[in-house]
Amino acid sequence: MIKYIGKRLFYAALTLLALTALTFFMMRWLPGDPFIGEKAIPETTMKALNKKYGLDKPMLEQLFMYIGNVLKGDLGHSIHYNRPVNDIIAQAFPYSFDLGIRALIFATIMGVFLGIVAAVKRGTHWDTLTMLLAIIGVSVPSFIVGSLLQYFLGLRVYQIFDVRLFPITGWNTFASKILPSFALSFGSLATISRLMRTSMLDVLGQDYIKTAKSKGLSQKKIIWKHAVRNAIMPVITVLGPIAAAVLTGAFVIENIFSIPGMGRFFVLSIQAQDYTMISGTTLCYGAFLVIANLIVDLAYGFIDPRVKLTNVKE
Amino acid sequence: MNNNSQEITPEKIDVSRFEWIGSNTTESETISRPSTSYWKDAMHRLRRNKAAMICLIIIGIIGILSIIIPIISPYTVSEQHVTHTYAKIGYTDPGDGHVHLFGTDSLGRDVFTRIWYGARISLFISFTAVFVNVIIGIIYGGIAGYIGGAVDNVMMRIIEIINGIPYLIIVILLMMIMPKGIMTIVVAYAAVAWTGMARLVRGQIMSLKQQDYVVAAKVMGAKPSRIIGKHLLPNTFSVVIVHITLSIPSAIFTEAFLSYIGLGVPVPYASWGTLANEGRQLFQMYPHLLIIPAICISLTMLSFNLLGDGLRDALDPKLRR
Amino acid sequence: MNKVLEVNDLHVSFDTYAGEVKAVRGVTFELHEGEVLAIVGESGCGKSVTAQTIMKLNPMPPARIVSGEIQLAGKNIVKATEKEMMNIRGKDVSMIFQDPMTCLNPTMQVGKQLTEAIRHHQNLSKEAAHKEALRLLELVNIPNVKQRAKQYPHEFSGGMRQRVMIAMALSCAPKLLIADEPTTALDVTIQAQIMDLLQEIKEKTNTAIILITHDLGVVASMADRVAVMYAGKVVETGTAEEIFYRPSHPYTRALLKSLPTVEMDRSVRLVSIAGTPPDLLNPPVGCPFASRCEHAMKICIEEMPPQFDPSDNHQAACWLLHEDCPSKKDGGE
Amino acid sequence: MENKNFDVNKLLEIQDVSKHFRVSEGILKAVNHVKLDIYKGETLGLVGESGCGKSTLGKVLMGIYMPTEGKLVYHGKKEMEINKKTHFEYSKMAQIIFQDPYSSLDPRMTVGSIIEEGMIIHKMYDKKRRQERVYELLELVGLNKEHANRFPHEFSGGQRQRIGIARALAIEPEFIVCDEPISALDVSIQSQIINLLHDLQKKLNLTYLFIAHDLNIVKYISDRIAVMYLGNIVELASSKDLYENTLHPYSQALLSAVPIPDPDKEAQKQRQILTGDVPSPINTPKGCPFAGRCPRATDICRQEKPVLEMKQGHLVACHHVESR
Amino acid sequence: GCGTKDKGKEDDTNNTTPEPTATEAPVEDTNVDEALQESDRSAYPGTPEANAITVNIASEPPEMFSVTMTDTTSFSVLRHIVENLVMLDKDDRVVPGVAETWTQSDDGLVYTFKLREGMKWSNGEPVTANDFVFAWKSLLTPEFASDYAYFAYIFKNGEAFNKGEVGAEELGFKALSDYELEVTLEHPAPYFLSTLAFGVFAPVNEKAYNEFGTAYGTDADKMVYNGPFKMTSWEHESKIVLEKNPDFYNASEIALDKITMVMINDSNAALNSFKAGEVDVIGVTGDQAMMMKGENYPVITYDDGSSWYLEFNLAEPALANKNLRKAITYAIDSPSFTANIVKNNSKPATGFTPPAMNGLEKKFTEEVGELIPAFDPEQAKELYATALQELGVDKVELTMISGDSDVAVQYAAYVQEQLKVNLGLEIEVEIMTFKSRLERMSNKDFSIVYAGWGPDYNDPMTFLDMFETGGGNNHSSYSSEAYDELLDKVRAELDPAVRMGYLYELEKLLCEDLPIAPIYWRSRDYIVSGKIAGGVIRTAFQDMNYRYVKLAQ
Ligand SMILES: Nc1ncnc2c1ncn2[C@@H]1O[C@H](COP(=O)(O)OP(=O)(O)OP(=O)(O)O)[C@@H](O)[C@H]1O
Ligand SMILES: Nc1ncnc2c1ncn2[C@@H]1O[C@H](COP(=O)(O)OP(=O)(O)OP(=O)(O)O)[C@@H](O)[C@H]1O
Ligand SMILES: [Mg+2]
Ligand SMILES: [Mg+2]
Repeated sequence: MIKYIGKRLFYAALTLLALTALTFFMMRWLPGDPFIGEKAIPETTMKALNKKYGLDKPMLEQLFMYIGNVLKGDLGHSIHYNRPVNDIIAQAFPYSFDLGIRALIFATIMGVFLGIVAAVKRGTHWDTLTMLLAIIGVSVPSFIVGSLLQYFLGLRVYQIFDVRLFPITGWNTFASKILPSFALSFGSLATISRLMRTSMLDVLGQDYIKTAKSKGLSQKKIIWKHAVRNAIMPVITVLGPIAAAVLTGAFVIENIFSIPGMGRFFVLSIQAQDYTMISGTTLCYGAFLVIANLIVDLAYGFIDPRVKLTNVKE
Repeated sequence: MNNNSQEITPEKIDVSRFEWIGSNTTESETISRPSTSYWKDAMHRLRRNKAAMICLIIIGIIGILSIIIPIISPYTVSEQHVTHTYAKIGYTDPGDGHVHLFGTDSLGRDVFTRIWYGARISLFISFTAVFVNVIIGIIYGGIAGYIGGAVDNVMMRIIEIINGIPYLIIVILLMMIMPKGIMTIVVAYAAVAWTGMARLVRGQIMSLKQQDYVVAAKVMGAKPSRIIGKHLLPNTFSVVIVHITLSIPSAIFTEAFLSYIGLGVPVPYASWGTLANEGRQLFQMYPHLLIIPAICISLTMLSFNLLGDGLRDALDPKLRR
Repeated sequence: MNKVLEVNDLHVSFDTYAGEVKAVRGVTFELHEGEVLAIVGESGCGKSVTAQTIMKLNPMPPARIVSGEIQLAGKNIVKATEKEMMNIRGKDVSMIFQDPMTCLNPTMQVGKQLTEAIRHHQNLSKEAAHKEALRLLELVNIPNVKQRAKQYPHEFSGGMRQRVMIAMALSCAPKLLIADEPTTALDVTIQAQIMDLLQEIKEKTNTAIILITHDLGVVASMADRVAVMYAGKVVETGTAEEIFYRPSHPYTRALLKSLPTVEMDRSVRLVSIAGTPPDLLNPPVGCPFASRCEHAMKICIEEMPPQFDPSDNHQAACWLLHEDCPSKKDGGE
Repeated sequence: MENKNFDVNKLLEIQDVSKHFRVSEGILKAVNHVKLDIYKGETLGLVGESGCGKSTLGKVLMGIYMPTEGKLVYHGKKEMEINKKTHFEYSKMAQIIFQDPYSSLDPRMTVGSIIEEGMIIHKMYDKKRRQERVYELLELVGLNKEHANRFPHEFSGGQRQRIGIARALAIEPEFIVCDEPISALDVSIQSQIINLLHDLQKKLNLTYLFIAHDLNIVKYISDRIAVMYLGNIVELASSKDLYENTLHPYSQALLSAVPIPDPDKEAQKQRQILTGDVPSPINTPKGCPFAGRCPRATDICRQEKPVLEMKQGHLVACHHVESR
Repeated sequence: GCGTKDKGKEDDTNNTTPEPTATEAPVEDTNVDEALQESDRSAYPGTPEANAITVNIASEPPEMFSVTMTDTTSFSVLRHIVENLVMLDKDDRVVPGVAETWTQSDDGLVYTFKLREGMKWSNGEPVTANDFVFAWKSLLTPEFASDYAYFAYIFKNGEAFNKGEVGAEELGFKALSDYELEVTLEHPAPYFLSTLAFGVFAPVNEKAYNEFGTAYGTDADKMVYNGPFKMTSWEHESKIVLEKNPDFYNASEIALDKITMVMINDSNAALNSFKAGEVDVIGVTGDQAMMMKGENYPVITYDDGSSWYLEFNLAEPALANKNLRKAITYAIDSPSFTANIVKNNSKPATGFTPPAMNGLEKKFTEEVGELIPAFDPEQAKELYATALQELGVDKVELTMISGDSDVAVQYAAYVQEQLKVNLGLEIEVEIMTFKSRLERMSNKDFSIVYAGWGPDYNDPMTFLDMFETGGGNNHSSYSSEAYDELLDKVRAELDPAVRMGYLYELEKLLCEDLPIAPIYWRSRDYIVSGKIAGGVIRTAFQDMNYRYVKLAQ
């Protein structure tokens, strides 16, 4: 177990290293540089700027310096925001994390629940309805979902019923967190519910369900005690990729709902070509994803006693 | 006919009916189903899947419309009628008599025309991106799966590392360093999306390698080229095809996302993603500008998804019999 | 002897895309306390469907009881609601499945799976149920029960899992135990262990057992009575002796001859049954075995034979047994 | 009683062959120092519990796995040691029939091309003749020409198994490994295949290694029977000998466990029930592999592994059989 | 000034500079306050909190340290919290700020400012002349790497100091006492005072700066304030809260207790927020403006002072041809563009310098007249034919680069189609990020760029000196001796009328040579909720100024 985690962490480190180098070089290949501005900048200023951010050194040296700093936990200083990237991430990440986790939890719980309902009530209206929702979920881009929610549940509800049910933007009260989390979770919810339905149907057809039934257990008990735990396994395997989707999908939602999360910083730093900021956020995303994947795999081992973590690979 | 009672029917039965005819094995061994090839058979079953067929037809219609749009539309994709911008659905201009089936956009361009040109772009992006990732995926996955062992181990680790990087970030970064354009979107998408295919093909090859019929071929002395070409690849195709139909929507989706963050297709063309995003800004005033591309995206995604599901059923040898 | 079960002209169909699969087409048999009824037949002839219908375990669509009745514990199960079934299952009748690898919940401790059943039917405390579970595990010869109960099914071997299944089936002392090919997936030596165990249990508890198998050897070792099924129908029933020594139906006969026995060697050519069983989507009008039957007559193809009684405790559905049949005498051999 | 019509010429010499697999828990000894000769024209039955290494041994004989230790020598038309280099030549002499008729035929090839494939690989005949051969083979296994253009999924299990046999026969091998060719078939079909295999052997003078766990059938079809336990051959004798004078306690248990389709005999039979389960082939104990379940086991059994040696007329590996 | 970051929404230009002269207000748009009084805005009553407003600033001010500040939004925020020597009123006229009075020498080179006594920083320190000296010196110190250091070149020896040629003691500003500041200019500049209102010249308290170091201005508690408001909270990329500064000398004039500045980037979301009463002031796009007007809701327009044009790279052989440039210029239907696409008060450009710039007495544009026809397809076609003939080709291939905001993409598409329809010239459009576009421009790696320019100060020079030979912002490589000579003359001339004459000449020359094809002069729209009775200032030189906002009762 510990050996396994160690191994995974090693690969995680490798992944992050690759990511660091990749973003580093990509940033350098980009046309433009972070200082270029509206007005031509005098040469002296330019030199001073480059010196200030260490951009006057040879590429490789910069890379090694950067990696060295990253290892020390220092992601550098944002050129655009004039603040340490660490500070920005420390401030923005909790928002993204909060949003992401809410969306993820919501998607998982609702998705699993809908999947179960659809599978158990197979062939009924419930099934049709759930699957319709699922299909809409996977086929409507989140920026559309977000905008529509904002308009209909945010604005129209306020205008028609004169209650401020859901604020349009912001991330402070509980109510304000509902729409963004929902919008962000929608696609994943759909994926999960479809997957859960399939897997649930599969499990319900398994012999051990028949065994449970033959013991005389009630439908409810069979579903909750026997089926769900087994059916949820395939869902868990996709939680890693879904976490990634939620993470990256957050760009859009954060922008539409004006949430000061990393997505907003990331997109803006791309526009501003803020090297350190882009590298820092990318690295942070990468780390998050890698950790999410690790957690998912550990959870998998936890839920399925057959999986010995040492053998997870192949 | 079947009287379950244990009593013997009292009526006498004509002796002639007890004439001996013996076993008729040819009858019981005749094969009831007509001779078809595997693919024909699969297609036959696909044809019986109504949902999948409807989807296929929808995709066909979208495809055809996107091809013949220059012939059927009086407007070009960029033609602007600034006097009637944001026309409603079915708008007919009293002045110049222009008819706009789906209305017009902010520059007075005909949405109907743009939608089908958009279909071209969205479909082109999807198909090429998927095609490229299929090629890379099959080759990479095939090599890893066939050779196995240490090679496979290393190749899978590489995939793992790539998967550890949020893929939209790679796409965005790639999009930033390359010139804007359709090909760039294709390359950016293909650059990361192949890992799924590679894993799938590898898994398939790995399990096919264990199949008795492959072992049988090996026992007969077949060379690797024959085994791969005749047994492994053809048997991977069905899975690959299904995967393709399912990854087309994801390519459309990615493209739409890129459009949202402003990394879309070149002017004056528009993909469905860009159209939807344009429409989103103004949907309170001109809902059709959002609804039409959104329906197109959803319908296509839905179609490909259901077609993929249908194909999965049709091509799955386990469901055959 | 008390009648435990009576199945009367049971018809079960599956609605599939291809059409209606008539899996069971008129099955009739009865079972008494302490009796072992073996159901034999080829794969796909409807053995499992029959068994599962007795417990109403078939998924109800696509499965459908077309007609017939099943009397179990004084009730006609065909009409029983799901709630009533919940009380019957496990208590009056329980079941052991073919594949011990797949019929235990892989994510639940073995002990838990056992206690669950016990607690469901007997109002026991957690500890008491657990104790009872351990006792049952011991009963089926599982060593180290305390530890084993905490393990998951994948940590058990196939034979042990099957024994766990048996323990589970026995947990509420059912009147009827249905064993659906309990040993097909197991090795012969393990099979012998399991058969032995079943025998022992039968003797101890006087439970009636339905033993489904296609292995005539297993039948011979355990069954009191045998029902031979073919293409959804019971073509012959009778006591084990009747069936093995005086088979009346050509299918039964061919089956017995197609198996080599220890004494045989290659100088004795096996009887082989040419052809394959019919497709249950379009079952033949007449005797389903007719097309493969050496003795087939015109009437066999045209009309389904009724049940005849070649002797007491013995019924067979074959026109050869009809008194008007000219070849009746030689047909028997 | 059929006279043993096989000659005493060795066809295949299995010289102390082992096959080990490296798995995550350690080394899995699937086949452990097997010494065995297979004679021309005989049927050698191979029985044993599931997982004891029967298939692995069969696969080693087919060259699908290269043995970890030991070597195989082929004495047929051409003497050779079987290794990677000679594998191709050898593949023309030896073929395999698989247990599962469903997974052993490529679902995307017609029956004709499945049967023809081996001939193409070995560049046998021209195209036209190959076609004829396909038809001949189909008829030989009781199918007809018309079936050549069909696909495997159109056939029933028994028919598929016959296609598998035709495929094996296509390259005119002398030696066929039958890896449980009947266990997946319906009872009423099994005898068709047994009879077919038997007829073919007579007609083509084939040599079979017949793997099965149904002892009745193995007894019926085999000239000699080898009993395997945990990767080791524990007893090897002519089928008559083995039944009449069973020496190894495992063989005894096995034989007694096989149910006989005859209620009276079953009632009389003394069944010897083994306690315990088959141990794992990974990290096996050093003594006799059967010691853990053997009613006769003593200390020596746990200490020392018995060798396969001639005792009371046939080969057996047991400390407790007195050699005569 | 600005290479015109075109982020489409609130901050279309990265308009850095307000720069006013003390002349009378040239507001030709409707008087905002009057319009607000008259209109019925009860449909959207705004935020509920008393004595407070919420405004959308769309994007995060990247930093609040005035010395290195470059971003429009930052300046807009700074305007509320730090008081300069002088400030601008609602008509962009210079009014006293920290300086109570000032005198000017006869040669126009030396200014002496008398500072208000008793003004305090929020850390308790008095506001003194040294705060200005410190800030301005920092602005010119290379280590600070201020983008806007060149603004301070107006001070004597500013440039020399910045380049390290002279010492600090030779700089043209010094504190005569705590409350007396003397400034010497490098050359006479009529617009100097209004420049001083610009954010980069804001004072910085040295003590506070030393306390926070490079982190100065990165958080609400990492800087000090002397303006009418103090920043009490700054949630990055989310919102900034300003609260009334009771110590401000003019506190009684300030009606608001609190201004919340939110950063809603998505225009659609912003409008929804406004309608839902979460925001009181938002900028709106042309289409949104149309919609609000459709609802009979008043939309306020202001001229943001920017000019939008195509810039040609004259180093390209085809574009070196003047007739081709002219043809392109004349072929774009600007009136239709502003009317149908931009949809607000934006005006079709008939020259380069926009109407926000003051001329001698009236607007510069009015004085100089229409120099380019807004749209002349006939002539354009003729010119194009001539151009092709002169070039000896039958078609030219050109690529236009443009920003990636929705609006920029839309406009680029318009231009593309205009050229296709009116000239038969098919050009390719390349969309790219702001920074990439600037990079391509400064590397002269383009043939046409769709760009805009905003004023740094209220004088045509802020536009016209762009095209000086070798000028840093002259991306077109335009080079004309006559033009350069005129520029020198303008710089040396003290007489306003003569000077303006030279400027007319410059504008005319530019419109004849056309290194750029002017398209339109931009106005922007915003809406305010019913809560606000007046006092919102948005002009070409003050993107947002809410300090004088009055609330309805
Ligand atoms: N869910 C189902 N849907 C459709 N047909 C079914 C279903 N379950 C069983 N059948 C059909 O019912 C028939 C009888 O099946 P059953 O499982 O009872 O056979 P069996 O005698 O138990 O065979 P085996 O020995 O292989 O277990 C078969 O033809 C099968 O195809
Ligand atoms: N490729 C392999 N890798 C690792 N272990 C293997 C491999 N093939 C077989 N084994 C192991 O070797 C042992 C012998 O397997 P084998 O298939 O030969 O058994 P068998 O006697 O044929 O059993 P069965 O009767 O179930 O077919 C088993 O424990 C099996 O798990
Ligand atoms: Mg069954
Ligand atoms: Mg095997």
